[in-house]
Amino acid sequence: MSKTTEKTYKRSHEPVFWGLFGAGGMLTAFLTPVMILITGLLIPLGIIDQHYFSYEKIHGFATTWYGSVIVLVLVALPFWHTLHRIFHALHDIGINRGRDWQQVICYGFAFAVSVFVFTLLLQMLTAPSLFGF
Amino acid sequence: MQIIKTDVAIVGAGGSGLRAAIEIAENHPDLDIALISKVYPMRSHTVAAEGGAAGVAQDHDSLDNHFNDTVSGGDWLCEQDVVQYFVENAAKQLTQLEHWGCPWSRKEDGSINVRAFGGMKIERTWFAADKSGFHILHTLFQTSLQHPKITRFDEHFCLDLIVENDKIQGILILDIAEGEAKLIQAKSVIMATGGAGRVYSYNTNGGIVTGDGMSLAYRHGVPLRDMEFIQYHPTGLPGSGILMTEGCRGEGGILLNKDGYRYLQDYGLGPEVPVGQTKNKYMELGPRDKLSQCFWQEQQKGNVIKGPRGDVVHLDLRHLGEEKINERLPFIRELAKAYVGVDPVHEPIPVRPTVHYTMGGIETDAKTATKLAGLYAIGECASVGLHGANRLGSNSLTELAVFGQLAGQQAADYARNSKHEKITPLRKQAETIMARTEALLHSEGTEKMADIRQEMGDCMEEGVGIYRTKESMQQTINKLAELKKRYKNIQITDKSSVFNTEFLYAIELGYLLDTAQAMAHSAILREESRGSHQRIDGFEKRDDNNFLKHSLAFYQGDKAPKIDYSSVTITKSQPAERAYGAAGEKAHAQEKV
Amino acid sequence: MSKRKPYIRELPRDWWMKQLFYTKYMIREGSSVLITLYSLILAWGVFRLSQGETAFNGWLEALQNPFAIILHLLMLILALYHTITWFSLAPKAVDLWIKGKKLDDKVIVAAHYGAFAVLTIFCLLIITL
Amino acid sequence: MSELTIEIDVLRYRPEMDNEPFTQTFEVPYTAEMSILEALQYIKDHLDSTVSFRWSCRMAICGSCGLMVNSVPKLGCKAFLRDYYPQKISLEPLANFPIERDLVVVMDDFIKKLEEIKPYIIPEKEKCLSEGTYQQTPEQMAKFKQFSMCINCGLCYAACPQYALDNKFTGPAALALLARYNRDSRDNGEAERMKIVNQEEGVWGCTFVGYCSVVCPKDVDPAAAIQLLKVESSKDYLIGMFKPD
Repeated sequence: MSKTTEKTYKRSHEPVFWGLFGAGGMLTAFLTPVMILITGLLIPLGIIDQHYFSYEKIHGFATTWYGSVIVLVLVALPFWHTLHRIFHALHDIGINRGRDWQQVICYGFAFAVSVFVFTLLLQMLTAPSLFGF
Repeated sequence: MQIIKTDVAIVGAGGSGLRAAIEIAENHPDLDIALISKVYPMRSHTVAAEGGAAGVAQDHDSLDNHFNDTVSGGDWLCEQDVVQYFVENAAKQLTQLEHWGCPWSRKEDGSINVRAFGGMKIERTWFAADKSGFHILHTLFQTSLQHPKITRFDEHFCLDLIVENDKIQGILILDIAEGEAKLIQAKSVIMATGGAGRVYSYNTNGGIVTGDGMSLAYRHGVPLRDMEFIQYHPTGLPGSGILMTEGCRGEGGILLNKDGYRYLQDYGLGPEVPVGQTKNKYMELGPRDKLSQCFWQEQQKGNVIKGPRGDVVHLDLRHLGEEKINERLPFIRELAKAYVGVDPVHEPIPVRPTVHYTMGGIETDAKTATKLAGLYAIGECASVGLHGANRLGSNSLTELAVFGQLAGQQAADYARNSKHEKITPLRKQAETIMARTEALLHSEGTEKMADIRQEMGDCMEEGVGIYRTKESMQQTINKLAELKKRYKNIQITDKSSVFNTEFLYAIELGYLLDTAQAMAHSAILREESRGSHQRIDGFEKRDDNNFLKHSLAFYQGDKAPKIDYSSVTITKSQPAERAYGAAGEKAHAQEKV
Repeated sequence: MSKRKPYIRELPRDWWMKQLFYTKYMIREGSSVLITLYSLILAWGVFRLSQGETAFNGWLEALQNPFAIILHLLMLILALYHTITWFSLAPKAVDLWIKGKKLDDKVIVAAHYGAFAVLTIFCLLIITL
Repeated sequence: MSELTIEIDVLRYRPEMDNEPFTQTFEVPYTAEMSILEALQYIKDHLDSTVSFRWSCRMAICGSCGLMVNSVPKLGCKAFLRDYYPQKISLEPLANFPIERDLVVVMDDFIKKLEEIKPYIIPEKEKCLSEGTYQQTPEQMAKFKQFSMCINCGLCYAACPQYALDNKFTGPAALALLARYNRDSRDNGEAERMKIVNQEEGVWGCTFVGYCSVVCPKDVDPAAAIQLLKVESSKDYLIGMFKPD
């Protein structure tokens, strides 16, 4: 057989983003509804008493090593899901200009928020007493 | 006019055309292949075959069994050397398809499974559920894609053959989308254009099955052989004619008349086999011609069911159960639900015989070569001599593979040993053909194409149907002559170039009329009953003294075709009584004594 | 000269409004906007948490604003919509075969809902411990 | 002949006469069992012989007669007037393809996509015919069978907004066919085909709208095929990171 025109194929880096998208989507599907329910409705409306969500309790939790990881995942991971969708939806609704920049902004945003939350948690974890004073 | 030089041109990209193309591409990489089809290859009518393909696969079966079933099934009108070659290569070619990816249904251990089919002594039908043709065609099409030497001309319509110096030199094709002609100069040409079932009103065939290749070869002096043998499939849906595969009966389905009685036992196919069991060559597993004739008999007796779309009997699958129907006959269930609103799991399917297959076709020798040097023919458009007077179910899919492969070889050899000749006379011919074609397009006739088509289909049903009389056939012949005359005054409204389907239908109608004429004229002169050709006007018996021979129809332009005869090659099976059921067993026992 | 002149139909920008299936798809994708907003609110909460008790309580108080309540209700609905669509599509990415048969889609979907219910109740319980 | 009739709008486009498509309305006799295809044949035979459309088998297996019925991709032979009567029916050529003429679309790109994904068995080593068939258990066959049922009708491409937005996308049917061969126990060509899958215009052009699987007349699930290939492509990506070739 002639081997004249073997095409060159260019691998996409999408698996990285798709993996994070999938993980975030899974988390969002399972936990975001109950999280919204708790933080956005039950506690503000007083159906669950606010002392269950007091500063001491949450701060105490967030300053354990496992608590900080959980908070990081719960808060940051959904961004990788939602920004991925937003990035693709922009294409769907016909905003095609500067797809590269769109990509940088979308995933950059998710990245920035992740770093932001990570830094806060690390700060709290390593210097818990600082805020006590 | 665009001129394309190739080595082998193949007209038709169904099962046999694709098989031939792959054969050449694999074994003769130096040859260029042009594969021409008026549709995309996967639309070819091979796609609609359901039941399966025959090839000896079990230890207790034998090539002799397959041979004998085929020859007796064909009422001894088969070329026996051809049948021998066929049965010897059947399993091999089906294995080849398997290697290429065909998803044949399997046994638990992963080996090929086979099912029972009508007229078969031992089960040997390889099947891919009930979409065998679909899987074969798609496997072949996809396999062909790895061969860069195969140049496809999809949606190119064959207008004519180019014959010069008594040999074929190419073909003239019409690019349907462009509306422009292309001259394909080829050293050899393979016709693989399929059957002509559309000459009848009720048929299982797709709209494209219009006998194009048959007519083209016929018009160039190549005889059409055994054209009187038209197979009615006993189980088509009323109205549409959509096929309910023989596999239904192979799996244990039964046929019932209006009283719920299994009438086949009254016609030499009994004794009755208990429901839920099958016995090869008994009852519902009798051959197609017999079963279709039984329907007609029952109709005469008033035992059929009157339905909104005509008389029917019932094909009952209910006892097979939902699981088996879903596994083995899912497509049948889908079709019955969609087209007659019947779920075979819960209700019997209304069926009637419908035209299914043209046993005859372009006469070829045992190696697929026609009388015209360089022209080969395979598949349903050809008469290689395999089917005789009645085709055994599931032999045709195997035929595509076996003879597709052979024709590929033969046409390649021929092409290697010949040269392209001067183009000038070919181009001149092409121009003449184009002028003629243009004239048809721009004719200002008044005859409605749909009327001619309808009247042709009806008169063929009427005169050259399941049972025939001289009188009815003569009427058909007269009608066809009239229609051919009217065809010359046909009305074509659409004069445009791009995808002008009205124009194509008009050309196809011309092909159909010629084919129909060959059928009717071959039929009226066969004064006997054999296989699918059954007469009820004093010629009810088979007459081996006078008619153990092939009919050959020669084209005579506007005049009636000339019918001639040729002998039948008999090697090891002398004509005997063709019997099924208990009678068949008895006859067979006597033979052995 | 070819007489062909293939006509290319432009996809209208609002293609997703013209067919219910596509609209639902867009709502699914659009749900991520509000979920992003919710995640930002949470991130803001972490920020306020890191700033001390007063800040954190301020954040909690802000959530009691009727506007915030309505917003969260809306977010909850869309989050649930995401959950439903996510679960209904989940089987397509699952390739589990048991005894030669593909695991039934319904089983996979049901398992997802089961886990969802368990997790939700678990979260509600754990928060009130 | 039935007294009842139904109105059918057909989108017409004759490239030699028209600059853009227009709608022509026909009144066709109505019976419950009549398919859209039969209605079109009635129109061609009796009302306007210049209407062009593709068809052949009439039994939903050849894949010729795909078209938009009230904006939904359907096979003309498997859609019935009874499901719309007495409302007017609108027929248009398959969406997302260029219109060649009337209800006929240009399929070139679709065919090219099928050709490009290497849809044939690439064996580990050539198997001799004398060795007989491969062993393949029903279980092994079940892994790919579903994806081998595609009739290439193109309905899924007409249903795919991602293909509409960017027709470089390989698309549902071709990717399902690719999955069919990758999942076949007789095949050893996965590595070659994964290169196609891994591209931006491979599986990553899909955002899982899922309509392709809804409109498929043969219950192939191209959306699932693509999802599974995304998983495979991600695995391939990970392996590629550690083992670049």
